[in-house]
Amino acid sequence: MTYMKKPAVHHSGLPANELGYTVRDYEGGMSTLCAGCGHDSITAALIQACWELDIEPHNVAKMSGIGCSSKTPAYFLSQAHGINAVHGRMPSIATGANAANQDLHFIGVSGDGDSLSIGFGQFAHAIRRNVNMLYLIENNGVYGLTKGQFSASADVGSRAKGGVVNEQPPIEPVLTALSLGCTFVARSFSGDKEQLVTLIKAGLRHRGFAMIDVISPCVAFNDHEGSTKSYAHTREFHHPAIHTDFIEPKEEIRVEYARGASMPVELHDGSTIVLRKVDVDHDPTDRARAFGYLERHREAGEIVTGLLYLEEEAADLHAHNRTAPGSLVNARPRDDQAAILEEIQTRYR
Amino acid sequence: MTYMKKPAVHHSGLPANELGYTVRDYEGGMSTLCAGCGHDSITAALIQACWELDIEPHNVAKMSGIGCSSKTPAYFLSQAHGINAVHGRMPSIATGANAANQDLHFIGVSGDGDSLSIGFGQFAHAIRRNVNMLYLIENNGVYGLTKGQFSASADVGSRAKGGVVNEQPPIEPVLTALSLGCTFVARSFSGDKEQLVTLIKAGLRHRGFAMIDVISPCVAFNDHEGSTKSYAHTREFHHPAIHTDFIEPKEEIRVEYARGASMPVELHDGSTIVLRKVDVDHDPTDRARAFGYLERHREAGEIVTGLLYLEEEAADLHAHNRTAPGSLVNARPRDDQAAILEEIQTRYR
Amino acid sequence: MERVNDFTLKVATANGTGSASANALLMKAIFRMGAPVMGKNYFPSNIQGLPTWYEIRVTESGDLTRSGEVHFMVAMNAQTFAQDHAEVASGGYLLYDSSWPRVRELNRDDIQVIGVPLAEMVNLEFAEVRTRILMKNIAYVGALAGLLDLDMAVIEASLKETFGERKAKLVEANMRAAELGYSYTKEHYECPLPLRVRRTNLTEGHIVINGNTTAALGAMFAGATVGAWYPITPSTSLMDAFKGFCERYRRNDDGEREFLVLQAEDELAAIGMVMGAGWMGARAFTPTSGPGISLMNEFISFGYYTEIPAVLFDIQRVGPSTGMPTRTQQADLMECAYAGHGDTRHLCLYPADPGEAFELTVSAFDLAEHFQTPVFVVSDLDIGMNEWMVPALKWDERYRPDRGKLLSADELKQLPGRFGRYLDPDNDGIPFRTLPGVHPAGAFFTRGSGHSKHGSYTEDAAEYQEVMDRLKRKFDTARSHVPRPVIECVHDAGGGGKKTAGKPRPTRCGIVTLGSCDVAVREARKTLRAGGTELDYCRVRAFPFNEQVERFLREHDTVFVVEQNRDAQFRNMLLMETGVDRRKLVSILHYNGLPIASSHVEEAVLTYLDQGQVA
Amino acid sequence: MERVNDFTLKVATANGTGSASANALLMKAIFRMGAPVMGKNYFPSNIQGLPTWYEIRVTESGDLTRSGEVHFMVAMNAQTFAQDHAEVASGGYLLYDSSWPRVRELNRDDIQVIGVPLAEMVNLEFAEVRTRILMKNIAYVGALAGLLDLDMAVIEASLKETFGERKAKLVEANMRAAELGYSYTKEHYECPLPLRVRRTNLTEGHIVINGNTTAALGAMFAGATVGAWYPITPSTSLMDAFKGFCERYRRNDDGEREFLVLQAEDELAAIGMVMGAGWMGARAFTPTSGPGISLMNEFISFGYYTEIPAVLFDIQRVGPSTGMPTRTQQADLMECAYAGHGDTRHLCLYPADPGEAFELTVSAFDLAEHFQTPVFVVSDLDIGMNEWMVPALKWDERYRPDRGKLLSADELKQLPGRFGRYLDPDNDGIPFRTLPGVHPAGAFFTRGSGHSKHGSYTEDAAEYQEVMDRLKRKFDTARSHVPRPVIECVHDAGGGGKKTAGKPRPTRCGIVTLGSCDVAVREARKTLRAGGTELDYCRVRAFPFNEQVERFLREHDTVFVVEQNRDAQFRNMLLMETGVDRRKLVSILHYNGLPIASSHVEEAVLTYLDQGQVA
Ligand SMILES: Cc1ncc(C[n+]2csc(CCOP(=O)(O)OP(=O)(O)O)c2C)c(N)n1
Ligand SMILES: Cc1ncc(C[n+]2csc(CCOP(=O)(O)OP(=O)(O)O)c2C)c(N)n1
Ligand code: SF4
Ligand code: SF4
Ligand SMILES: [Mg+2]
Ligand SMILES: [Mg+2]
Repeated sequence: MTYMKKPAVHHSGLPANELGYTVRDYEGGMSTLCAGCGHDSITAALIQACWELDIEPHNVAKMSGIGCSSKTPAYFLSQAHGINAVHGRMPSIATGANAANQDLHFIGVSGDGDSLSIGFGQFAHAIRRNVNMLYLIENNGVYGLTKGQFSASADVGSRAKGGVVNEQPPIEPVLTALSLGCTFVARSFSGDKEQLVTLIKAGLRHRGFAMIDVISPCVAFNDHEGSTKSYAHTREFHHPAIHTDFIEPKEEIRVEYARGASMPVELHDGSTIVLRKVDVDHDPTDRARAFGYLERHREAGEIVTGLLYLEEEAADLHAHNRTAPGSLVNARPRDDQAAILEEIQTRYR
Repeated sequence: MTYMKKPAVHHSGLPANELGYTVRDYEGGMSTLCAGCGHDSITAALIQACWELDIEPHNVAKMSGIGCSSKTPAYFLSQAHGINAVHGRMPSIATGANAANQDLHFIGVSGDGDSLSIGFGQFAHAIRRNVNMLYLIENNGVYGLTKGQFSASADVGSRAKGGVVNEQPPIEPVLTALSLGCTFVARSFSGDKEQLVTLIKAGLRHRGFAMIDVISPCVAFNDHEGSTKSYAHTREFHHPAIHTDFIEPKEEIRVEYARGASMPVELHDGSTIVLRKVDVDHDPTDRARAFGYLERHREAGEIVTGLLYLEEEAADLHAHNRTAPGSLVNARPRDDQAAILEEIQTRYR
Repeated sequence: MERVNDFTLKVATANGTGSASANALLMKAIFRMGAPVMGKNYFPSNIQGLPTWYEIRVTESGDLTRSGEVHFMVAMNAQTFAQDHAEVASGGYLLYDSSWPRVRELNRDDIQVIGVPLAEMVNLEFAEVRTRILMKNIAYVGALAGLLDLDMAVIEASLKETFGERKAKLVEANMRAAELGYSYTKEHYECPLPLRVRRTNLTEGHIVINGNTTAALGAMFAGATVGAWYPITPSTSLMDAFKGFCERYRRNDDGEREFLVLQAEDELAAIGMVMGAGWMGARAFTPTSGPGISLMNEFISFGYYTEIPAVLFDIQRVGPSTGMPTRTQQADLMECAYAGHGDTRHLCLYPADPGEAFELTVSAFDLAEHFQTPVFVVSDLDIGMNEWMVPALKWDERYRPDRGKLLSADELKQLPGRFGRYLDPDNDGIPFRTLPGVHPAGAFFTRGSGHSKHGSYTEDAAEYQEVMDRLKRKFDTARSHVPRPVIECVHDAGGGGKKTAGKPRPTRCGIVTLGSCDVAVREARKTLRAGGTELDYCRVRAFPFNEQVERFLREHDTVFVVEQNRDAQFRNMLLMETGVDRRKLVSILHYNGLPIASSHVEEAVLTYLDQGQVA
Repeated sequence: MERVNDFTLKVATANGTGSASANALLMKAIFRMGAPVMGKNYFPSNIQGLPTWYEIRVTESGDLTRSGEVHFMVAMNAQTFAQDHAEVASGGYLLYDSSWPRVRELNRDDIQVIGVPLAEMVNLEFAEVRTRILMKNIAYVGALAGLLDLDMAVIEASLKETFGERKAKLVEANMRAAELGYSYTKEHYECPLPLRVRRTNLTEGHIVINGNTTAALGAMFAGATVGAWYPITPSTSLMDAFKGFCERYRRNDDGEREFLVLQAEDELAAIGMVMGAGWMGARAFTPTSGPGISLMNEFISFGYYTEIPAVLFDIQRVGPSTGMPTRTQQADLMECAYAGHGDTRHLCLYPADPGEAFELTVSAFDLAEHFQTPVFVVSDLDIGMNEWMVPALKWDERYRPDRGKLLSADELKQLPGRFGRYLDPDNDGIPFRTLPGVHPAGAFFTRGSGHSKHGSYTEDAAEYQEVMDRLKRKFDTARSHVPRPVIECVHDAGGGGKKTAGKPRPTRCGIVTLGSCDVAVREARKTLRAGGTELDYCRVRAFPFNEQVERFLREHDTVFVVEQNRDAQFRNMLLMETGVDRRKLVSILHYNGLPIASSHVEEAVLTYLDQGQVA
């Protein structure tokens, strides 16, 4: 069978963003995922966020690995170029693509298997390079596409459909990202669209590697009683530690933000992220404390969500490299090359 | 040229251990590393520790990847089988070897390039499986064998011989190991033989994955002014947080250990590790606090050493698997197989 | 059309609706009525909602391959109705769910269309949504039972087996659903149809099983104790089966496991674990598919050069890259034979069906230890995941694993002088091997870097070359040890065909192939012979190719080479590895992801014979 | 022995002692005196203290290859003294450090032994330990200057260049050391020796350079802007050089970089980065060696199927596995040509020396974009790391990168109908390509999974096959685009040999090879011709093999195939990819890690011609 394109019916009724696009213009092909799959909600949030940020669709580069989660880039922004890397290797594709052209928006979508098993090394090193991109882990604790084996994010004690109980410690994307120097560390839940859309917007505007670990239940293989990645379990234990507001340059910041436990952080493009602590004992700008806080709550079985750590000043890949502005796509042929080659060779004569 | 075997001169003067072996019996081929390389000191510490523990040399499996560090297993225990895996893949070799025969002692030697770049994924997952082995990272911040490129453990601000300064956040073996659920997390310095020997002995007796990150200066490429992995720098900033004593079953614990900031931990084989805090604000059995403590000191540029985290009760690979005692090397051919095959097939008729 | 025990039926549904089990039930019923059956599942690479097809061929003549024609279509999927409707052979039948009107413009007067209001009936009978979906499938099985004259008792029996006593309720519900379809067709149509099943006894002594299950059995019976893998279609079910069997048959009296299965973080780790276990002395294996083999290349080169036994299963799927994970192909032949950089070559075994997958898996473990090298079992999705009817598997109690030249502690004690890992004492290229922990005298250092015959590190030109030359000798020794080809020359190919007295007299034309092409080629040969075209047959079962293959190629002056890939990889291997004259070899290629059909082979041969080239 | 500008000198030392620069100085001096030189460095895979050799051939006849003989040995390493002593050709010379007595039992009356108390003299002159070690090397250079009649002024000039004004002190110190050796030999020996260097002008217009440096230049000049790599001998210096040149010549006026070099975490990431950059539209490359290619297999299969331009350098070293990282071989030929699972094949270019490495690197980037596929530059350690004398490199200002069928925003605006990524509008198998961020009409989804010619996901047999068949057409188109072989038939091979009037008349015997074998084969042909054996010559420069190769094979009835691997991989590729009759092909193999010597080829040819087989 061949991939289905949605009929491009135009709902004139819909509101348009600054570019005159409606949300429809940010959609993609029809999803082939299971009805109720968390991943589809994340796709919806991405569409919403890009529309709200007035992003020119074809200025986005969509990237993913292999897995149900990694199929989703085909389901949003059909006017943007997209690429499915091989399994677990999207971070290297993203790094190379971003190296070649820093002018686009980079969105990487991955799964827990894709990023934490086969792709763990690349994931870690993309973080170290602070590649300027939004990196989503659609985390369901299993390998969906290969029918439900435990992934590296499965929690100790979580029970598989077959009954087997996982005993290996999980790889916690947020803890790991933190320990690797990630500059934007967030966690969310596919069922909390409001929080998710805000985090995605903030992540897209952050200059650097913005990692969002999104708990995204797999209805086919990991949404049962005893699973710690089910809708029920996540709803019960997820615990927003930080409330995040994202304010675009155009809007001005409403007063009440000045005071209290809330801290506004200005981003490179002039937009602002306002963090309001829900838990006072967590400071999203102090890595050492963040570690302790996150680990404590992890041990308590709580799923802490929100923008958990933010470092806005760190240099990204291109800042490190001191790259000239613009893209490196069009090799500029120069006219003095023959002379230069001559010059170079003197030392070999 | 061919690998040089040391002349087996027998120094009768040397003391023998319980097996009647002298330290010489634990040596290996002649080192081909640079004079002054930290790795050679670690080799010496390994030899000392195995001799002190009365380990039967041929009951050890020596494993490594590729790199100067990974060459060292050829320089100790010449009576033990050894294997050089391909670059960065020793953890998988170790996992398979340990799976096949839990009765041996497993010693894995790796480098920072071998474990934190190409091998990072395998390193992380061997930790998760809590493979029962001693895992040494001979950490010099560079790729020695390929002539001094920065490795992933190079600190921010560290200067290469050529003058280039590293700007990428390092992968901290201890922080990472901690975040991955490692049950024995230690750091030491090739220049501190006493501490190193003790930690190696403890690690060999620990049932589970014992990781020791050993700062091991590379005199050829990373021992200069401005390097944070030089002898000088490490001596200046290394900071023992925990004093560790290792007591074998045979010796009985001397009284004064009972009190004060010291905690005895009994190991499976009856030997005991006694941890004496040097820093009171560090608790080597509380992961959440360990995170905070280590990160704070890292930010302060201090190299905290000692047995930083210990969890003795966790199940190792075989406990998880509930493996029958003994090795799986000799497939036991049984005599009722034909009947069993018949029985199995009924369901396919 | 009048077709008794000789037709192909295809069911078109969407995946994730439970139709898989309904189709299995259908196939099992026919098998149990004594009629040989072939089943092929064409499923999508997703979990729910995409088109999927199941093809069942009933073949009293025992041709367990795709004929290339569909005589009865069960069109349950609106999305693919048009193409399914078009696919039915002239004179055939199409069954659809008449609860809703079908697309009018699709009209063919050369087929008979059978409407059954499945949804309608099922919805009246069952309330719960999920149940309705499931039962609709059972209902079409019932409908087919009526039309094709299947024995409802047999169906009920199978259902009882699947659900057992405890789920008797489910059996009853399923039977009710089946009855709906059954009685409806009985009532509204002239049953049975001229196309139907007749009870016979041709399946006695046979089982219906897939090749991943038999390979898993082979591994367990050969004494494999360590398995490492990373999930990948179509190899996943092999390790699932191995685990399942071992859980039941490989625990000690205290219920402790005498095996260990490692779900690795990726294929590089999986093969590393296998190498580690093999180095330690355990029989270890990893099942994977093309992408996994690609990732294992570096370690395979290591295993070849360090001479560590290992068994790799490549359950081939459609490449390149991710390709079509749920379609079949034979496009990793060269990748497996020459995997890894540098001068490397590997033993490969090519099973033709699940029965042989069992036998060759056992051989693979013996060869791996005998020759101290990685061995590939090169299977494919068709063999591994489809249900095949094969003779029941047998086991010889006298089997003992061939551990090869393995030195015991005692032998090491008595060893005169220093042990040299890579010597060639017997001039067959096979050195002696020692295991860790056995005896200090056996200690040596295993390294993928240059080593002398003593195993010591070297950068010396002569010492390096000496080891490489011995490795070549070892491979030559293997040539006469690996399983021989199956060769059938006309005079003993049974049935029809001109007889030639005495020992096989070489005939002009031959056909050579490997793996899952076998069944298609066999049927093609039969049909061709009936038409007067005789073809001798050689099915290669192993690489390196042995002398018998050489001889077959020598003794025929036209040899068709049938394989399922685009680049004629098998033919290329014959060109590289045998003395054959290229002009003899005529490629017959099939590589669209469906199992090759006998008609494809037939037509190619005939076209060549009268046009001098394959279309 | 009387040998003027025609001898091989070999220096034996331990690595990490600074002898490398001394040897470079020596070679440069000879080169600057106008005598053609060849330099080969045989160094260990460690950093300090192991034996290392440097071989310099002075060859007025311009035979820049290993002759296979050593006429002058500088034996500075006690550890290898015996073997070095034995290696000297009869009538040759051996220089050693007479500060210590040499092993007495080693006595040969057929060579002249020259003692120079290097350590002694140097220790008297210099105090600091490290300095003493370094200066001892310069001292033997001085000694050789005396013996071989080298121009001390030239040596001084070179030293000045290396150290520059700022380090004038070092120049002075080095010269003092050189003088020590120089005057000692002048004083104690009859200088110059009959074996010596004579000033001439045969090196004009030439440079001395290694192939990794020229490849780096090629990449920069071709407009590569993204490089990704993971360090591995012997490819490391390629990226070092690229970075170095770009730092100087690829920054804008504000000093900002117009390039980005990524040190990846491993080779899987390196090739992934290159694929990402290529997908985005930049010219990107990765240099590696065998183990890296093995690790890149999965991504290479991806690149072939998704049609992403990429340039890979395989600087081959000795395999399998880690093998001998500091020795040379050509054993990745098949690995590169067919890398990756599934039906894949890749364009490969085979430079013969650093000069060609420059040219072919530029072609590689053009071909990669023209054919939208990964392209391999298959070099080796000998070309990449050894210093070669080659004609100075030239650059044509008119060069413009061939971006291939790349659609601009305007073209996309005017596009009639929907853009189809994998169509074949021109019937050459090459589709049109679009880049991210250019225009919405160009948007499509790149996937390694099954796709139709429109780029949409498919599991349809026909849609899948259509794309695979076009890919095959694309490869066929490449056949006539890739660089042609260098063919020399006797009548135009210059010098000696029987002339044949008019256009080349095919002679009976031919020799075919590729890459770094070229120089050895050339010298062998010359010597053979002198002995009356004429061989036509065909040096293949690219895969797929083009028509000229076919013709050469067709027109000769004995063809020697010279290559540096055990398994005759090149011969195998000729068998698979051309119509050649196997009986014509005679393999001449060399695979011990040293660069093949002309004498090896000569002897093999002669043995075959009078024994009918290669020894
Ligand atoms: C090299 C390779 N190995 C294995 C596979 C098979 N495979 C496809 S997706 C997948 C796991 C996907 O899990 P995850 O990333 O969590 O995605 P999900 O389906 O759960 O959203 C695996 C193992 C593959 N495609 N490639
Ligand atoms: C697949 C592969 N890539 C690259 C290399 C080259 N290589 C050998 S050792 C090494 C790095 C070693 O660094 P580290 O592990 O830190 O060891 P050290 O030499 O510093 O002790 C590299 C990149 C290799 N051998 N194999
Ligand atoms: S299998 Fe799980 S992850 Fe995949 S689509 Fe279905 S619900 Fe989503
Ligand atoms: S290069 Fe560095 S790491 Fe390697 S041996 Fe020398 S000092 Fe040790
Ligand atoms: Mg998942
Ligand atoms: Mg290192």
